[in-house]
Amino acid sequence: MASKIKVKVKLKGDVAEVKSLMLHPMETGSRKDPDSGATIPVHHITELTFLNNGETVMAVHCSTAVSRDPFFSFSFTGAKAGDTLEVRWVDNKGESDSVETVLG
Amino acid sequence: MLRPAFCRLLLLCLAAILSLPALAGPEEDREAFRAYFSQRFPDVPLDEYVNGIYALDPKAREQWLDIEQFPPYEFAVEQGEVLFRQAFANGGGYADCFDNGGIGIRQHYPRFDPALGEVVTLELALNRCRTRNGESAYAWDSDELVALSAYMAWTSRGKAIDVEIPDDPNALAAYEAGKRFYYSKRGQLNFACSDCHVTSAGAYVRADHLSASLGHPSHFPVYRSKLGRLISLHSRFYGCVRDVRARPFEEQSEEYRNLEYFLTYMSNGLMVNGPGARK
Amino acid sequence: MQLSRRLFLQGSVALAALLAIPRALVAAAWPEKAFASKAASEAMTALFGTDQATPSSAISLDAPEIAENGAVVPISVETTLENVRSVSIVVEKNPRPLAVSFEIPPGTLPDVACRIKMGQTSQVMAVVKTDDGLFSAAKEVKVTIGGCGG
Amino acid sequence: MNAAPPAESGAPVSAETAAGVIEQAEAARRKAAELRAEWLETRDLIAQAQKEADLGHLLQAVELAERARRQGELAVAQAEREAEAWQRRVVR
Repeated sequence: MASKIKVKVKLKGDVAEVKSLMLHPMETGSRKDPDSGATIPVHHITELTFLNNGETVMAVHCSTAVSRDPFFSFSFTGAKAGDTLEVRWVDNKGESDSVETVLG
Repeated sequence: MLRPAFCRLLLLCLAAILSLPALAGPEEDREAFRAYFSQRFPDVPLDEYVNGIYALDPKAREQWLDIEQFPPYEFAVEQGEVLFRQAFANGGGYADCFDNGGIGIRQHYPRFDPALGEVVTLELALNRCRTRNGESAYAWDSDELVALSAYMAWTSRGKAIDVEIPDDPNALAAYEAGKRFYYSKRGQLNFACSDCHVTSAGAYVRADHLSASLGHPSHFPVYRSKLGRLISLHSRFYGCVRDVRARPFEEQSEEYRNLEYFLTYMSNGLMVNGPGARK
Repeated sequence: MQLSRRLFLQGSVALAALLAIPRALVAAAWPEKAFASKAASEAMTALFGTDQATPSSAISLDAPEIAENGAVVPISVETTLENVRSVSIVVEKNPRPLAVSFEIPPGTLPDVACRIKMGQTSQVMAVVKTDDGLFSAAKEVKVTIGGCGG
Repeated sequence: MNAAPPAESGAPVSAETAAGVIEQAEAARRKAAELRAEWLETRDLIAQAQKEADLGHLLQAVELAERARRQGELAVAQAEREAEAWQRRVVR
């Protein structure tokens, strides 16, 4: 698997409806491993950013209360076909992922 | 005057009694199964049963539809496609092991294999394809096997489930064994599958809303939000048997394969819509 | 070992921060204190400087009455309020009430959705920050414990 | 079933008695398993009983093994009943 982020964008005039889903365990730090009984350390996306042609159109700050394999949707204006939308996140361990998609 | 009429009636009754066991073949079972749910839930179209509890519970359905607008199983379908296309070390591939190159064929599984005299599920066929080609078999609950199954279901979406019971006494015996399993009470809680998913379909077990068995196998494998991953139909069987406090059978055991055979036959004519998303 | 690891982490975080700085807007840093708060009012104060938000019918908060699964509760917030800066979701009874916060730059519509975890039945509040102040809408979401499916 | 007697209360249970009850429990469990009708925790109860017996906690061992034996017997009875009873549930 390349990126673990998926994005779907619907253009309606100059409004882009963005839906994004990403694979991430979003561990709360209070869950125990069912086999070993050991506490699973906290591991969650902290910041998620959507940039259209390099400009931030959405920044999301997340706690561990965001569900596993997070989903977000929002809309922004001023979009047009051919724009490049980038999604990227960083988590509390400093890991990151990103993906780019061209609006069409 | 009365006498011949009475005799005729008696004969008719006798004929009816004698023909009853003969009548209850798989096709009659299936029709009765569909008719039962049609009567229980007259407002639910038969096609809707492939959506499980969401066919019966409008509030849960809304939340499910929200997840379905961007379902987490899409990653597994993608992974499954990549795995499906990867050639084995010997140059062979999954496509060589299935009809139509493995695309759009989910609806024919499980199949009865007359040569082997047993029910072959899609997962079993996938693993046998691997071992025949010199690859090691995947664990039944491995992400890889479930992803392959998810991809193959995905390519079969919208096809009508079409499980066959060939003219072979062993095939009928496998079907009957699955049927018997389905209707037998087991475990410390003394429940049969049918107690929850026929008799009590639509009712609550604590906070869980019970789904109808019609359509049950259509949407597997299923992404469980609770687990954050996809599970196979047999893993669900395992969970149900454990939940009635019986010692569960292993995935792909003869018991579960026969159960899948019966259960899927009951859903013949409904659409494949796997993979699915459940809580 | 410990020290060098920490230095490395600091370095990588700084680098990530540098790379992540958007051109049009310097997004607020991850509000650690607000996320660590154990009470809703504390989290609000940490995030906004006040825990007072005016209830507003211009905010529509969509959440299920009964969550099918407390681990995946779909929430969406939309508002006709103008000049919205952020939309935050606060779950009163969660151990850490502040769940998520959306920073809304000019040009982005105040219409967001996500899925969150809830430990128990609770009021869920959407807090909308605009140039004119703080506004809110709330709804109770029931969380039940399942038998076999849950 | 009555509450378990306190462990090591000094009641006269011999190691042989405990071993015998565990054996009976295991036989009942095996019979249920052959009928494909074993209950979820029967074998855990037997394992626990064995563990207690090994520690010399014979009363506890007997109590656990009795529960396991009862489960095994009930599972067998269930399977025998279901040999016919399942047909009454078939949707017709």
